[in-house]
Amino acid sequence: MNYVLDYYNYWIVVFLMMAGFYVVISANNLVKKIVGLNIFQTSVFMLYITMGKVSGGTAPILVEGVTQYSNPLPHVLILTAIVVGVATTAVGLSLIVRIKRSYGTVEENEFENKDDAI
Amino acid sequence: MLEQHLAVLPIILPLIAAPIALILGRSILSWGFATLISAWACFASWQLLATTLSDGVISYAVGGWPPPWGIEMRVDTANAFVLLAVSAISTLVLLFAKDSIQKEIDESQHALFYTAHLLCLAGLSGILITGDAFNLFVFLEISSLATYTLVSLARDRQCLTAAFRYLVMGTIGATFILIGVGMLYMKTGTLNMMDLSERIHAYDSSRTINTGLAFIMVGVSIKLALFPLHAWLPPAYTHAPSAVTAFLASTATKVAVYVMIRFIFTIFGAEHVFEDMSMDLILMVLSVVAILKCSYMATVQSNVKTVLAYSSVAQIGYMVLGISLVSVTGLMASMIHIFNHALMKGALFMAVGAVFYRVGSVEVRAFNGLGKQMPLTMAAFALAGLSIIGVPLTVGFISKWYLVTAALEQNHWVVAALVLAGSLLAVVYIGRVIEAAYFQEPEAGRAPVKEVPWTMLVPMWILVLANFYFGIDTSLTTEAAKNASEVLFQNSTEISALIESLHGPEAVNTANELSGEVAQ
Amino acid sequence: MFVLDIISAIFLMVGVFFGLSGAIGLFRFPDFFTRVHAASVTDSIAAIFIIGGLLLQTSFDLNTAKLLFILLFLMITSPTASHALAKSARHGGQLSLSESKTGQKESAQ
Amino acid sequence: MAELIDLVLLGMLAITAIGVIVLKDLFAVVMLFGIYSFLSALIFVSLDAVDVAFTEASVGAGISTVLMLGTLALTGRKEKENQHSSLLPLLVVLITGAALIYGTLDMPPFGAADNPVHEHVAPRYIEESPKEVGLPNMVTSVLASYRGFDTLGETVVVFAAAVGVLSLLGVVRREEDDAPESGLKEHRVLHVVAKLIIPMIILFALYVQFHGDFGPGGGFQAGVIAAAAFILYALVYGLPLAFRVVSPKFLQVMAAFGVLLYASVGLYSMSQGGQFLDYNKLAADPIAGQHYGIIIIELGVGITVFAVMLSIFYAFGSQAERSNIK
Repeated sequence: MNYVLDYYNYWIVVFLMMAGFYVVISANNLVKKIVGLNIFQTSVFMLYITMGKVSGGTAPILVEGVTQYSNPLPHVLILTAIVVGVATTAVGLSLIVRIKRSYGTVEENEFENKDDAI
Repeated sequence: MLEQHLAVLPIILPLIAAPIALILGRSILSWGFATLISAWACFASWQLLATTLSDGVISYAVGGWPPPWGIEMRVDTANAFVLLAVSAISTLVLLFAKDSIQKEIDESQHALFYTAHLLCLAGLSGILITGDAFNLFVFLEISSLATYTLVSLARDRQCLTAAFRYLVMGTIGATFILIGVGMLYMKTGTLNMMDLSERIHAYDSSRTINTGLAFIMVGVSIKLALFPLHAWLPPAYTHAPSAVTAFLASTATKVAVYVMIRFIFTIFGAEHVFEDMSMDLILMVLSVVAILKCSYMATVQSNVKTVLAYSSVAQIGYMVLGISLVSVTGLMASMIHIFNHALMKGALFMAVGAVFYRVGSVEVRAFNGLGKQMPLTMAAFALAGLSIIGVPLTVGFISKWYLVTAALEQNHWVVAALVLAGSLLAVVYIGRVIEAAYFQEPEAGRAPVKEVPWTMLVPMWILVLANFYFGIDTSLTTEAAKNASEVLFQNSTEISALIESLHGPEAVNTANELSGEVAQ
Repeated sequence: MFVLDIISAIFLMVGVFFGLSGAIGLFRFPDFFTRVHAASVTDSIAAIFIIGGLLLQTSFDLNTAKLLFILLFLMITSPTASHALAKSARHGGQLSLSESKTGQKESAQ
Repeated sequence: MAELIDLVLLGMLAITAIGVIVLKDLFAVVMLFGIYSFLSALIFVSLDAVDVAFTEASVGAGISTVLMLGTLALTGRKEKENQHSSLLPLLVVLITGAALIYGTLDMPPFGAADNPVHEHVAPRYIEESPKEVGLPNMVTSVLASYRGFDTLGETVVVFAAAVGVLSLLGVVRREEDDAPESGLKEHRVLHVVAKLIIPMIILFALYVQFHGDFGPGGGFQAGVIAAAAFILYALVYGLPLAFRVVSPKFLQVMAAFGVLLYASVGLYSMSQGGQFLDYNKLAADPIAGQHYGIIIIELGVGITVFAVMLSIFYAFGSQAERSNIK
């Protein structure tokens, strides 16, 4: 039981990551692919934040009388990673808009048929 | 004053120059500015290589915070060597780009092209220099985002789907690396590479560390287009503007190979990766399959850029093969090939770009009769092609020589034979283009074309001549590569014990001899 | 303090009840406009009760002020959003249930 | 109690993720993604990562969702039936998931205070940063000072995204006369309310920008919030009017300026004999130097993020207008 309590958080996060990853590699619609990519990344962020948590700790902002803080380093890393994620999303979505304009579709198999596949 | 900051200069020069290039706005201004900055970065990396060769490792604490609390820039011969290749190619490609992009990118987007190029250069330099695993991820994303932009700048619509596929694969790869780094951090509490490598040894057998290693390896393999994760590369290289392909083909994947080397040898230690996890066998099989399969694919394509793109995947196979041999010679072959392949592919893609500039197509058919009409360009293509094949006096020969030597050292006869078979396939795919250019009549109905302007010929021929210079006078490349692989192996503790357990005592003697030579 | 806690708990419960009923309405009501109605009206009252309940938990410091600001902001934006939504739907040609029924009858005749 | 909240949130996340896999209506998928981001922000709060939660809420649930909706408006909301076999992806996912679960088996237990992450590098941040950097918010200290180079990289990533979006979509400037009649033009109520709350949003953005040293917040969140104020303006009053307030060209210069402002701090510290981004050298007193450095670089981040987010919105918005005309 203790074992489950120690790890349940990681396991659910792994499930979420894989749900996102599945959407990325199985979806045929490009917008859905990008949604999946975001879910995948957001879940990885949860993995990082989970490992920074200290039971009984508080947010890493100095307060009188508090001695136990959660680890600030994963938070910093994930702040950066979130920004990187939104940057990638923006570029991906604008590619989709352009693809729609030049091919008339955003379904992967449809525009593959329109060009000779390499 | 700048001497003490040498280690960050190659990153911050293009990083600061990129926004300025965007503000400058006018095509010619941002071109001149970007080229100057790139040349300066190249000069700085030359100084770095010279310093590391004479004085050893340079460590630079950004922000004045000592590692592992702050972010460390750490330059040794290995990354200085690759950095020199990257920044030199960047400068030459920028020279080449001025005229080349006139035909391939809309005038209004030229400033954006130079900005994205500088961002890409900054990202690649950052990946090479940084000594911090998370910082590496950040720079990886800078270079990737700039790369997606560069690929999508071309006019034909297929570049969009190619860029999108590249974006999805690249992001999956980067996220895998992020997961892997997270697992390492979870077990060790640090992100600094040197600190990681010290602390990982306490946890060698931990499942978390091994999973982290697996995720990092898969992520990096996507980035370096290792077979069978290479599907994004051929379309991206085919449809990107020529100047972009010339730059990416000779730098981006090489940097990813460097990342793989760094993670294996510096962070995890060769002993752990190869002995405990038997990753050498996986890598060796994949790289040999990559060499044969993709060289074969290259022979059946009708678009010359696709031919060269598949050839690039095959060449990456050679680099990974060198790593998988787990010896100083093998690693040295990889390092030399990273440098040499940049020279060959840069020249080849520039020649193809020149053909596109005049003819407007890069199908093999379009090359018919160009040998007479564009003699200098086609001569450059032919000579660089000889180098890809591995003819003596070219750099390609040097790379393959070391690779075959390394394979034979460990009695991998089959591997050595397959490497040579790959060269034969290279004869076929380069030969097809040469044959079209020199022995076919021009297609009826096509107006005769002139040679390209000198701004395109000069960088192309500098690379071609470099192919021969470094093929004849190998002192610089071999010295740097030897030094680099020695430095890398030093980090992998108890390497001789490892080699002994893998290949028997004879191999240890060879390795000792080699490191002895290096010491002299 | 004990009394305040109980009042606060009651407020929170009432707020949650309204929020939940709004959600049910969103699913059960027949046409677009009744759904927007269900969502917006209950949402506003739920926000008032929940933030009111939370206000009683604070010790009347900076957090109280922040909560009041949030309440003010919600009071302005939430009805406006519903209004904009309904108006855009009207603009885009959405008909209410009764209208579409009479429309059908007329076309049938 | 905390575990219970955590578990409920994680359960809701799992349901949302399954919804995203199953549903074919892309509009619903995108809304679910917004909910997913918001729920994960709540998880971050319950795991003490307030700064991260703030960012995730404003970026994931805010900007990303808005951009996805903008894309849907241009590409259509229905996903077509998929004939691909989904067996191979499932296999890949199962293998990856199994590898990850295998990796978790040796992980340090959740929340234990003696995990390696809490013992090695982080203690210095927690114990020394209030003295060395002088800020109560340790996340800001680490972000802006100890790992300031990462943050410079992050700012450049944002800038690179702007370069990418601009090169792909561009911003089409048109005269006001031939602008299409936006449905929102008729909304008297919206106009009044927008005028009322836009100043409030900008004020809040400034608060977040300059209060980041003491509480959650900082340049990134502030930039996104300020951009949201202008996005609201553009939505209610139309793009042409918004272009008159902040022109796209000016935004490009601002985006570049933010990065340069950040980098110039590094160059100045180099000229004072320190390393790149060494804020101790910015003033005679190291703590004061750290303060100056952090305020300036946070400002640089805020300016770049604001300019980039707004330019990206402009780019998507002008595409939507163009397709309306067609």
